Amino acid sequence: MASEAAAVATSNERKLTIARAMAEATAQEMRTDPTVFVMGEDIAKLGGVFGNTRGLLEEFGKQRVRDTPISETAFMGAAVGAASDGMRPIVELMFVDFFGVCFDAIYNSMAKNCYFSGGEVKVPVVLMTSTGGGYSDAGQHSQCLYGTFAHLPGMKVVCPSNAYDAKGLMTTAIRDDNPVIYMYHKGLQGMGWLGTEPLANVHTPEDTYEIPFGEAAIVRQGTDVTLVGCAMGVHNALKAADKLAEKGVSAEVVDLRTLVPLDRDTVFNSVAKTGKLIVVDEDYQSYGLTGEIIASIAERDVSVLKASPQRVAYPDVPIPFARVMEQHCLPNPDKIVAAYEKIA
Amino acid sequence: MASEAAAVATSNERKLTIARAMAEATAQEMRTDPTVFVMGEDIAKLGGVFGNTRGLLEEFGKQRVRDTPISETAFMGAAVGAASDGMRPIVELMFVDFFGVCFDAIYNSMAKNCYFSGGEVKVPVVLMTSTGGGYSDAGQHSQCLYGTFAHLPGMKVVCPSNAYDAKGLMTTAIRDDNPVIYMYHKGLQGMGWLGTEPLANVHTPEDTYEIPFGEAAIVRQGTDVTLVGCAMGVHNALKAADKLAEKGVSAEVVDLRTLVPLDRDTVFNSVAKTGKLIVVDEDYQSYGLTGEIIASIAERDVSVLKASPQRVAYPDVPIPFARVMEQHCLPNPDKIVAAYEKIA
Amino acid sequence: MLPTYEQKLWMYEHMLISRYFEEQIEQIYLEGKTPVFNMANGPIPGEMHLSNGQEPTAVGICAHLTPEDIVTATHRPHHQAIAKGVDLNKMTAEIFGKKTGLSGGRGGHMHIFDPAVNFACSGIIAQGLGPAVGAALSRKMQGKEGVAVAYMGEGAANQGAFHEALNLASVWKVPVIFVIEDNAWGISVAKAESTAVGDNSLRAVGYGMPGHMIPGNDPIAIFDVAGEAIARARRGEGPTLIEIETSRLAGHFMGDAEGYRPAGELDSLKAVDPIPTMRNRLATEHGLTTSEDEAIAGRARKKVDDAIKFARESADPAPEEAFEKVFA
Amino acid sequence: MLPTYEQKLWMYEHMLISRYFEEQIEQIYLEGKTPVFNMANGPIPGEMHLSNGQEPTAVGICAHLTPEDIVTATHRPHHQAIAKGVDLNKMTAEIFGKKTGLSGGRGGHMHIFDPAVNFACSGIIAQGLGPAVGAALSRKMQGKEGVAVAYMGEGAANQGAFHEALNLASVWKVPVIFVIEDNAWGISVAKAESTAVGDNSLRAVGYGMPGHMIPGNDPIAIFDVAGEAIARARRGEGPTLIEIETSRLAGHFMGDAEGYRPAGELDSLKAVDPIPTMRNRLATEHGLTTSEDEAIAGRARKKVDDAIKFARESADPAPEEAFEKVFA
Ligand SMILES: Cc1ncc(C[n+]2csc(CCOP(=O)(O)OP(=O)(O)O)c2C)c(N)n1
Ligand SMILES: Cc1ncc(C[n+]2csc(CCOP(=O)(O)OP(=O)(O)O)c2C)c(N)n1
Ligand SMILES: [Mg+2]
Ligand SMILES: [Mg+2]
Repeated sequence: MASEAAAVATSNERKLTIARAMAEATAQEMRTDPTVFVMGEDIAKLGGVFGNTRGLLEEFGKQRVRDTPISETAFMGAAVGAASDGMRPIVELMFVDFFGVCFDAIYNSMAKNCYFSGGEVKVPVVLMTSTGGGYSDAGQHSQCLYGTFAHLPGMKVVCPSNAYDAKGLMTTAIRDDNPVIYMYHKGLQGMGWLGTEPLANVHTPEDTYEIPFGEAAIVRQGTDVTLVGCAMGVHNALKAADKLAEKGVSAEVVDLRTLVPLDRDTVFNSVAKTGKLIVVDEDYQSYGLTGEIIASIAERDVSVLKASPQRVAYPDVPIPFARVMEQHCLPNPDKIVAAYEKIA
Repeated sequence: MASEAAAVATSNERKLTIARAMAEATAQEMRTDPTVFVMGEDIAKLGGVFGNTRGLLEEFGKQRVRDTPISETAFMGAAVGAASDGMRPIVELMFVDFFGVCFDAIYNSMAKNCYFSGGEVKVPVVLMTSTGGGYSDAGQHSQCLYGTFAHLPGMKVVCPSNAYDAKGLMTTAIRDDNPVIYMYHKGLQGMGWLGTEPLANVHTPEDTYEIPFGEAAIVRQGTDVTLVGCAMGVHNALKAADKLAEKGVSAEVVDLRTLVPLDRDTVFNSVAKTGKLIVVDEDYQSYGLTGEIIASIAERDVSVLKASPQRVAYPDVPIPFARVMEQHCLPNPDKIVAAYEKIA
Repeated sequence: MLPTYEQKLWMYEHMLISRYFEEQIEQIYLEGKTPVFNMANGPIPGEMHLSNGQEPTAVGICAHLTPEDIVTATHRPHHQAIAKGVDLNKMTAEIFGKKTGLSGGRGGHMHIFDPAVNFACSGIIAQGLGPAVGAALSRKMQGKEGVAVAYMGEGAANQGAFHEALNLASVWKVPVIFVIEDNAWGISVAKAESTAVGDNSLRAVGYGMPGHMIPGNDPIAIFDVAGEAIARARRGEGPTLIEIETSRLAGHFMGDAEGYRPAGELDSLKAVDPIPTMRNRLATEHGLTTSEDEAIAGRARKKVDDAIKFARESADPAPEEAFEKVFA
Repeated sequence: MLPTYEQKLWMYEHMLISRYFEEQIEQIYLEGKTPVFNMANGPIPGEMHLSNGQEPTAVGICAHLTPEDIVTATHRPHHQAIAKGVDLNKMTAEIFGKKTGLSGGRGGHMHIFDPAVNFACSGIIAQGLGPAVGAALSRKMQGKEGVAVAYMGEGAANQGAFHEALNLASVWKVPVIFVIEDNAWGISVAKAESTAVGDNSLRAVGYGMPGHMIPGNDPIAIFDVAGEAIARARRGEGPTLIEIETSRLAGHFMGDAEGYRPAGELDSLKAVDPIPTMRNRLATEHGLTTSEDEAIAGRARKKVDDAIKFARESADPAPEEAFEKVFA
């Protein structure tokens, strides 16, 4: 198998889903740090609609694992208040699509209070939220919104592509003294009912470990083109790399892992080597991630770009329900191959 | 004087502020179309905190010019409901910074109901909102958030740089059958207490006229570098062009006028001519407007970029209150000149 | 305001249409999803929220409405749509993601829009409340007939939009009825764990409007209370809040194992299923005969079967139609 | 729970500090802004919301609080901050945008954070309500002393955050007091034009918590009611909603011409200015002498003057400090 992650996945060691990796990291931190607690809709008895809080209620009880009313503004605000008072809340926004009902509490308060207080007030919140489509959940339940969160200052933004990273990034997130938006893709969550990507389920050590923010991973080495993405984009890129390899093209795949901080160096160095760049993103194309990556390279040294950089992103349309239309819009390996062929 | 807008401004004809131009366009449409009405906080008796609804209550009465409670979710939703039922609401979000308390009603409903209904339900709302800083209103009252709105599908996004455009774009916005986010910059509004830019007050015909969306304006011709921006960015660019001219550098200035639809052709053609691109933006730098413009050019044909494109944008920090810090962060003509010198 | 026998029959028939519809959808939804349940598969992909048990809230209210009246509905919209008179063929085709669907397959089950009968719904909790106020305002401003009804679940009554919309409706005195379907659950969270008051109609006091709580999942009691409230709104006397006790006879969405439901709850709810209850009442109080009942049921079934046939036989949209209708 | 004479004197002194402070700020704010009023100019740029007239709401509540208790305040925060014991030097320096300010000049007048006394505020209406619930929850979970007080204006009571936070506080039974400063105006919009009920304390019913309306802008009445509510919260009996009738003796912000105020309103409000009222009461009820009063006033003035001196003499931040403290 081609990618490093995939290589790990084939080993005999313990594989987890991202959902279980998140829950495990959370439980481990809750065991050692009494200030960590979890709240959100359906995260207690149900264990989270996407499974990432399963088992926590049973182990930690309902004081520390709290179902909330459908009141995102109040409980996001409550996370800010509790975090400012010495707690380390992990709070779930069930679908990232719902951010519009509570974004003020997030971007204007959670993200800025550290600054407004000159660093005197720390707001260590982990905001977990599900992203992504592909299973016909339509326009209010399938968005990624990576660009929306990454655009605004004061929040770190994490988007793992596999369970190993998911666990380490979760541990780092919980220990971080800042708000961290932890965006997990439903299609990588290991929940069969969402049609999960098996390559996201990789070896995940039982012991606790951190993955530093701001360090992209080169998940496949290559020389002819750099494919950059996060979360599901990485899997699309890896599959495209396989297809390109069949054509004799050697693609390097960069998994950004965190969008804020963004590891521009790794992407730049890769593009400086390959001369070609394709950015893959399931978020809307315009004014988003793909633009940022391309601009980051071009502004640094446009001469490294030996061909016009390309984007394979979600088109600027609401996400349609019907399978044929949704699949037509989603990034996929073939589109990446086609983008390469355009600039080959 | 250098720019076209500025040239118009020096003529003897009737000059308006953007605030008055907006109010005039609104009044003219209200006279001919009984379905147009205005609502928002302090837009009736006060005439809008930023003056853009002044005189409307007196002429049209309180049925059609409605102060609202501080309930943005409800009245943005109400705009959707009224628009879907045959009205053409103009609704004000006093500061764009407040979008977080009501964004669901905007981006998930106002912007998508046309799509969700297969075009059967039209949602002709004009959402006016003030942007921008420079007068020490700090981190929750000085943002631009152009990228935030332009990133998400289903909304047109307008940001005038002068009164002539402001009036024509407002008329077009009111007549458009789609949601239009009309972002006016406080520093261009012609309200002295905000320290207004005099070059925004230009000749504005009394008769009604439309300015089509998606057509950028070349507000200054040049051959050596293309400066691209919107709203206040245009004025910074024009002033930078003056300074560059003193150094013998001929800068072309493109006023985007609308971010959605975005006139990529005009920008591309200009850069194809000049070979150099600097994008100016008062919104946060990363994952925003500057990235989109640069990527749009690079993906089309990177070879037109004879030097690394540059951005002069707001850094990725919350907007500080203290004047020295805020001014340090804001884009300005000198920063644009410096960016040029870097790639000259 | 008690229903006539005719109105009761109308309610009963629409309850049946709704229930048959959900039963059909339930079956078809599972096609392609066994043995492995994957939402992405089958003729109806995505989430599916069935309304079994909640039919009374739909018919008791909508019996008073004309196509000119406005309904903004929830993520669980089928019963509401059927009672409001949404074109069942096009709605079913929409749920199947077909080109003949209300939006050509763009919206799906949580985004049913039928402007011909002024029906809309949304997948975001409480999102329809502001729009209902706006539509009611529009009628008032245009001097046109029509009231707006905003449906929500009891879980939705804890959203900020609830507060803002009720206040605004009252301040502007517009003709809108807020209807809470209290099925006791918001996904896995019980009402008592999410709501500071047992009875949401108490909250009406905070908005200077009448509030009513209707127990018993009883279409006739709902008809009665709604009739007064809607007449009041039509008279220009402003909004009303109504909470209706109803029951969710299925999981929150299909695939929900409902491990959180107390043992026995579902059985005791099924024992008071509003459909047999209504049937018995029509039989005992009005002498509805078995053959009359069968005729009604047959019509209901046929309507549903026709709609499903229409949907099944309709073509998929072309993939590139995804790019159309973003703007009008 | 009536205040002792000592407590009354504490309240009076803090009302004076607050009023003197605002009077000084008002003057200094105008420096550099005449003849042309431009918010960007002068030693205090940006918006300025003065609290003149609203001192009772600050002292009546905060008289019961210790530094360990939490206050989340509004865009009009000076009186609240002073009563809560925020470091006046650092706060003033913050308002001047100085390096010695609470945040080194990053926040300014609408973003006063003093964790030493658990004080925070915000420029977004009703933004502090959720955080107050969270801080109260934090105390409960940590088993630590402390109640949270969330201030808001009467205009803020129509925000969705109000509804959500009150409901959540009640469901979780956390020690939080919601305090509405009803100054009758939300910028130019009168309460009656924005609010469906005359008395917001009625809304408490919808959250199963006690609600109180306190007329008369009277610090002693506020002290009384707040004392019970805070004691109740400390006993673990949950949240309370209090609405206080108060008065805005200035424009919404500086520069507001207040064309919307009915003629005479301001004069009649000034006639019942709470500060002379309190002074008279202390004199008649407790025999406060003129010289005692002057001593208090002198102390208050000195505190304010010292703070202003401190702020004026402090250095500006370095421009590039703008890039620091985005993250902890
Ligand atoms: C703003 C928002 N938050 C959360 C959700 C996820 N969600 C969908 S349905 C639901 C429960 C709704 O409960 P209720 O309002 O009682 O309606 P019911 O499902 O019982 O009909 C939740 C939390 C959502 N769609 N929108
Ligand atoms: C969410 C939001 N909407 C609007 C505003 C603009 N705004 C600032 S103060 C104010 C009026 C607030 O009125 P009230 O709550 O009564 O407080 P007061 O100013 O009277 O103290 C408004 C509308 C804001 N800051 N935040
Ligand atoms: Mg429910
Ligand atoms: Mg007020």
